[in-house]
Amino acid sequence: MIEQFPALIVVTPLIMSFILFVVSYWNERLCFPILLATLSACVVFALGILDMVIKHGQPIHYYLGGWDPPWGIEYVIDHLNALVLVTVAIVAWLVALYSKSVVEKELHESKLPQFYTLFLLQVTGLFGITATGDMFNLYVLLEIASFSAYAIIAMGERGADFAAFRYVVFGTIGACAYLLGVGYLYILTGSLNMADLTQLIPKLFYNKALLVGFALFLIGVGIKMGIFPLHTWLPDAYTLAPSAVSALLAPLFTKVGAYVIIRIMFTVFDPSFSIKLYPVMDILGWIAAVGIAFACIMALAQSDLKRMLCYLIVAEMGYIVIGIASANRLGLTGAILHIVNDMFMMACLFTVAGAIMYQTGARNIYQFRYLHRTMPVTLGVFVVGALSVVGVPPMCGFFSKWYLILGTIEAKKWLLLFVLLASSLVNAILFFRVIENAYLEPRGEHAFAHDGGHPSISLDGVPWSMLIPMLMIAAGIILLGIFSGVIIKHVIQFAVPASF
Amino acid sequence: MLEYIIAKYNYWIYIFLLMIGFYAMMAKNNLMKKLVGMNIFQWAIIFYFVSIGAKKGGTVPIISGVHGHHGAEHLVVHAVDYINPLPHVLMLTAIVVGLATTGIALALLIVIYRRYGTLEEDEILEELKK
Amino acid sequence: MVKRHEDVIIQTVCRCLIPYMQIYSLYVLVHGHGSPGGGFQGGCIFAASFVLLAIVYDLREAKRRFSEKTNGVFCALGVFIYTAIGWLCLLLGGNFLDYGKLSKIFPTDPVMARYYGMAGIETGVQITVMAIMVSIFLNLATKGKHEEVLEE
Amino acid sequence: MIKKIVSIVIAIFATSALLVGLEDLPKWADPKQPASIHVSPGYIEKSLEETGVPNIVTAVLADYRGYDTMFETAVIFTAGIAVIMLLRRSKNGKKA
Repeated sequence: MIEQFPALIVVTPLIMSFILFVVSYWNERLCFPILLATLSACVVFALGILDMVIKHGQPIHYYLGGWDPPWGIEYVIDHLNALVLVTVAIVAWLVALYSKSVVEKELHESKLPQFYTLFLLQVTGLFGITATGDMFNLYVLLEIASFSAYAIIAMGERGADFAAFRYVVFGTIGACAYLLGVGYLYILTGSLNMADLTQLIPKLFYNKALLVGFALFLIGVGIKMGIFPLHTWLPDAYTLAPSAVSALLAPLFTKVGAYVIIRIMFTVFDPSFSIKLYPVMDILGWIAAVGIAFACIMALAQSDLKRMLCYLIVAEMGYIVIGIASANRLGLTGAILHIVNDMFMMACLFTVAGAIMYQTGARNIYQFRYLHRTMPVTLGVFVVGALSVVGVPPMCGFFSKWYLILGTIEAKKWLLLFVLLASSLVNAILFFRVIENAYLEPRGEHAFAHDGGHPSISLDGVPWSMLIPMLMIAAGIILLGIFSGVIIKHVIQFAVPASF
Repeated sequence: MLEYIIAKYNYWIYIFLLMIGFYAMMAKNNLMKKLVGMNIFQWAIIFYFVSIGAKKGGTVPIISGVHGHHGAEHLVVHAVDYINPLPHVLMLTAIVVGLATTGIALALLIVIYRRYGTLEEDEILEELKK
Repeated sequence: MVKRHEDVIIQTVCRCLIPYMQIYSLYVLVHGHGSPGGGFQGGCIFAASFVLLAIVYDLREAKRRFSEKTNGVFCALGVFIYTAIGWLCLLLGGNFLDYGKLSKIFPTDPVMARYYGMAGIETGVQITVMAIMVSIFLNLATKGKHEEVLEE
Repeated sequence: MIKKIVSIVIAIFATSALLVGLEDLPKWADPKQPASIHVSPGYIEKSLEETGVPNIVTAVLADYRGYDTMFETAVIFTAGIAVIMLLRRSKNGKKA
């Protein structure tokens, strides 16, 4: 049975989404248990796959329909996929647990079954994108993930529908650019299989159409993951979406896009294509540097916590691109580790933002006064996430940033090094602003005047079903930091292409 | 130069269509027109893919005169006689994806119109600032 | 668009036309193996018959024959059939969607098992496409209000 | 107005970028282009004996690449659910 896991992890949420939708006509209360059970199964499958990959030490190939690769569709799971699969599965499970109370508050009761169905389809799409070894299959799964995202984003507050429409327009341009890139590769090689393309592409290195195809891939995936000049849809869509939705999409979708970029640049196209042949890495480095600077300035200008975090995503994507652009083993290790860490960090920050909105309705950071009295645990989780983003040692964010910095030093790209360090400082200012507002009492005011002398409530007024996943994510951040050496030794060092 | 255009006219047409759609998506103020542009954009790509499948001297990829594999043993099929079926398969999928995008976008437009009473982008932005 | 307009000629023509449309859609489905056609095309034609019913009579008439709940179940049922066939192949010891393994439970050889497996999934596609098309049409045409439109 | 000019500039830029690649693309309907000689002959020559379906497009759609088609159907399903979620209002007329 274990050799079927690569298919099962994608197909189980898919088939359960249909069952969930039909069951909801009879009993709506069964929806959430089905969702949670399915995602638990996915976590098991993902861990099984990771275990199998580590034991075998080489990629697992799974032929769908029993057809041999260039003709049929193939799933190829190597160390990189397996790591991303496990992280996506765990974060999705935690966010699902978290989402129950938030969604019940923010969405109309009659929309819940559809929401859970789309949640499962979204997760299906993310798993499929990660697992597949076929270019066109990736496109279809990207569209499944995007469609469910469009719909659930539009259910948010005022303005979310317009943001979702802009996301539809941008997302369609991105998906079409990707599809056109697939068309260019297909017309030049006649194949859609990634492993087959790896063999065929080096013969075409000086082909101009191949370069156009490569650029189209970068633009297409870049829009989906929100790299700097193509990010314009991102802040609005993720800010105005319901809290549970932004907690699901913001950590996962953009990072899976980053995974796709790494896959295309280093597996489908030979690494030497973008390092030696064309100055792709320099261009990407410049884009990332400008993007991080822009995103940091924009984040400083925001007083809305969620919108600030959205610009932070753009900056974090810039970090990953910096790791790719350093084009050496250390930098890429940092980039891959940052994909994993950032999923947890963003999940942490967005769940906290959702919890604060759930409890107090406040989204502006200047409304956070005295919050440490009423929601100490939530703010504690927030501090863990914030320290991790800034890069303070025991948290995981430090280690990926460390590798990114080492990578830029080895590549002698001093500008990127400067941007990394400067943006860490800006992050510190950003989060200090929030923490100051939440923790430190303004001079001349008496705190107890407002909450009427009530002692703080131990549960934060937030249901356990939200608090436990948040604590687990915070614990995950610290554990990932402690065990980052283990992850690098057993997984990531095999995920980096051998030619580095 | 003329040779260059005539022998590759399918690419010229697809690029032309693609840019019409792209311009409409970028520049038009009315969201419905953006949606129309989006459809043109998608169909340009579908056109491009279908044109890959063409093969001089080939016919539709349906093998005539047989049904089921019994009796297929003595039948020799030459690949040059039939056009390439794969782009057609891919485009069946892409058409469905395009249809789904249009459906969702239309639903969003109805929601937007219901809430703001207009489909002009600048008026919606004006409304949102209030 | 979905309100009632009494017109004997149109209603009679449609009453004659709709059964043939539905039979034709089934023809397109089953002949997908030997000629252009298949689940998507057939499903769209089948959905068109319901759309015609809703336009020519009214929404209530269409929903009397194809209620919202049935529609929702059909949406999921079709794609469930598709996925379930894949799971069946998996349980019979093959890879996912390896129709050849269906020959273990059906009295045919592996090649014809693939043939019938494809027929099965095309049927699933037809059901889903038909149900979803009807659902999208009804929701877009009435702005999601369904019967309430008739009362306005 | 500025938006239109910027759009035209971007469109012209994109057009020229796409035209750069035109040079190395194969001619239209060339029987020897890579797309026609690498994978597709396998489909054309073997699909009848391997699947028994004379319509090669159906054979590829439903069998060789049946997994794509499954997700394509799932895309339709997603769109249907999305439209229901966005538009359908509950009976008591409450905004949902």
